Amino acid sequence: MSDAKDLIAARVAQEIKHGMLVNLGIGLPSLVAGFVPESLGVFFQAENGVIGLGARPPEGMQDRHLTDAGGGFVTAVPGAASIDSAMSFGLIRGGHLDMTVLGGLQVDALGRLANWKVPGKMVPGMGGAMDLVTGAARVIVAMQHAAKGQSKIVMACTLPLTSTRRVDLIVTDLAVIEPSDAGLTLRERAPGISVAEILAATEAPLILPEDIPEMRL
Amino acid sequence: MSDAKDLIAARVAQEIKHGMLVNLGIGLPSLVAGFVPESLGVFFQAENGVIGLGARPPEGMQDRHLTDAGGGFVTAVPGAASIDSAMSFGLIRGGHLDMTVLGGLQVDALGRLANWKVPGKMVPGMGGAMDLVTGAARVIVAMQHAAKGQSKIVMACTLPLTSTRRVDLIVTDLAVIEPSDAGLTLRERAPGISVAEILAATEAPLILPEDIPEMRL
Amino acid sequence: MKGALKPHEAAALIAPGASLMIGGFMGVGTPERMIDALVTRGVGDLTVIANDTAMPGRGIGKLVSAGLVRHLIVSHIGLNPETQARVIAGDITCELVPQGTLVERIRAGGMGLGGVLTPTGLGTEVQDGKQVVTVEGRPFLVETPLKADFALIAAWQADYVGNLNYLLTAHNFNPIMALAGARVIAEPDAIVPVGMIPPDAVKTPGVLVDHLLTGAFA
Amino acid sequence: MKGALKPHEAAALIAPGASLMIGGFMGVGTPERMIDALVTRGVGDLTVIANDTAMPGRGIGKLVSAGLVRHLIVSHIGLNPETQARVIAGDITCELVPQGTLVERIRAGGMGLGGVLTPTGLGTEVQDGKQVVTVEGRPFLVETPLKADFALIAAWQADYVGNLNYLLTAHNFNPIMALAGARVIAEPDAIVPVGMIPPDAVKTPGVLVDHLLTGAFA
Repeated sequence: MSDAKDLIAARVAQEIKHGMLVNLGIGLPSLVAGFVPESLGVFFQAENGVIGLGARPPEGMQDRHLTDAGGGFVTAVPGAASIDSAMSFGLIRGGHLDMTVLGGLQVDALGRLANWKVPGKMVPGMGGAMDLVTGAARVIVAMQHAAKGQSKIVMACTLPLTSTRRVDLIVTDLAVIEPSDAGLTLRERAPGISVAEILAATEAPLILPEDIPEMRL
Repeated sequence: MSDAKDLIAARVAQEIKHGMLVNLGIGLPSLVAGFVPESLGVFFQAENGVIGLGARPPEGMQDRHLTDAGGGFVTAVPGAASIDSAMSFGLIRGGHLDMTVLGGLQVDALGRLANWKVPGKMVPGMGGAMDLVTGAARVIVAMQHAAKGQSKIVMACTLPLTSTRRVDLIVTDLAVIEPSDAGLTLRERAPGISVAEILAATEAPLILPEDIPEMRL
Repeated sequence: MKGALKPHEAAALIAPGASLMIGGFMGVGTPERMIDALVTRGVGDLTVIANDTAMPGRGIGKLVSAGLVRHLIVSHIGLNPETQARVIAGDITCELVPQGTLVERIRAGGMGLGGVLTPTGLGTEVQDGKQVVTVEGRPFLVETPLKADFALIAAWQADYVGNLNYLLTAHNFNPIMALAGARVIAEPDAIVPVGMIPPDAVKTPGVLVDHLLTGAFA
Repeated sequence: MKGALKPHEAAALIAPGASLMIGGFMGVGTPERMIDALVTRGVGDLTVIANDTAMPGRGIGKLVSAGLVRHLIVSHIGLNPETQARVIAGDITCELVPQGTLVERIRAGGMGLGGVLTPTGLGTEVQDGKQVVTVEGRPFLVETPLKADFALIAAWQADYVGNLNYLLTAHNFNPIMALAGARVIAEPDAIVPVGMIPPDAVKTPGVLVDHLLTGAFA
């Protein structure tokens, strides 16, 4: 893996199964698509209105009517469908979206995500994040384990929650962590990273099973 | 006028203005379309899913995918649009429908319509009637003044209400009656019918203005 | 999308007692081959959610005539005297729902909403037993969401990934019900290769469709 | 439908202080000629209901930069630093609404529903001050309907009676907002004769549209 972001994206990609409908957030999560083999028959949804998001278009072939949720030019795959915003969020809220992958600012010991606001500093708005976290069948947070030396996996979110729904998996540059009723369980280590290093970088308590293998990438 | 139904339909047609979107109920109300000049640019909606309902198709040219709300074959006019049931009733409930014309079993002294159920005898269901009466900008009841010698314009409906919304106009084979806060006002007489005949045929009290002209047909 | 099935194979997926949403308006836009297969197999004790029961010999009317329906959630049964007779006799229980409320309840079920806030039915029999909520000073009925074990959809074209489109008044409840069935079985007139239905012509994205019936001429 | 207007004629219909729904997602599917005309005319003190404010120099971003916006109801302003700065400075008041809630509130306003019952936002800041209703044992936020004095819609084609269709991701909020404006002004790329948009390709029926802007090349 060339860098931490690619590592995270490649590991998240392993969660995607045949025929799923998947929404990838802007930024780091959008890298996941590059690690999903075409043979899986996965459809990517962009919440601005397309099912079957494709790669970037060739230079000179951009269509101003076909962009992703970040406003960047994209293509669509054969079998794609255009949808309006009501249908787009109906699919999301109604549980028809099999998986969403979002970035995070914090995840707490209960597995709850905060990713839309830093009071007094940054008010970007929640966009589609609250509906995605509330409605998607499976929610995966893809983020750096720490920012500016601070753990992003915290006892209790100090930032406003995106949803009270517990996310299903957290994938960072150090670890794969699975929230459940029991708490946060450390499932996998990044290559070359020890359990002790992960514990040292994590504010929230982690449950440690007997076997905590390295990610297989 | 050849008969009472045509008379009612012709009088109702006079209420339709240029460019309106109009829904006509099954039966008597559907006759109204025949009295609306094409030059008015009116669009008729059938709640099963078309805006721009046209005449019956020529023999042999029926399309099983194009019917009215009674299930009969129809055509569509140039500029027609297909809509699903959610859009159809969104237009109705949202006040985008300028006028609905429905049949009635009873209208009471408050101008409230009953037209969907005769308990113990007939349970056809309300279909779209409750949404139409609740949502249309203007509601016109087109019906015979009496049935089996009984006035259908009653003090209080003995049949279940379709809506508590006061209808805007009642057109019968005897009279045009306008409900308001003050009560039911007799606005017009059918050709050759006297005020006394109308009063005798009407259970609910009628307000009588000084001038009660004959319908101009 | 899990492949194209013959009608009898699709009918075999449906157990007696299942709840079915069935598209159509007086039989227009109703999956007739699917219904015929249910009648042949005799899948009974069904709850049917639909606009109406068409008429005897047509669409949902065939399920009624075959005695396969236990409960109806519909807006209108007035044009099927057999349904009326069975409801009056108590052989079928029937919840009558205003048509605009019915389609929104299905949409709410399919789109993860908690229900519908509608003025339709306020102050009528339809209000009986229901919660009323006041929003910005106006009262609204709270109508609950509807879902079903299966949605049986009629379409014009399907492509190989299950994208659907519809013709004229054969849309009606079909695109909405496609959202609200735990499993969605679509009966298209024809199945076309991927790319034949352009993205802007897709009315139901294939991701909602679990099974297609083989085309009418397959 | 009341005829085709030049952008400056359409802008003259809109008084300062008006509430506007404006279609588009990061400027894609936004009526740019209409916005340019509002900027030229300097129609200010506006309430804008939209998904986002695009970026400076594009779509709604131009209204923000020109200082014409007083209040925003949007889901996202993160990609327009100028909007962020004006909101933080208090020059613009801003209600942030989850995107799926925003589109349903507009739909509810346009379709005569009393609001939206959604699980989105429960237990978060978005819940503050809002009614919670329990339906079948589950809690839902009551989100109020939205309407506006004008809906400004971008479309691909319009025909002479105002029927509209849209391309790819330029649909977004446009077909929904077309339901919820007291007056609806559509800006198509092209205006085509009646019959060029077949009934099944119409996404917004012309009965909803009050005015068309002249085509982009008229």
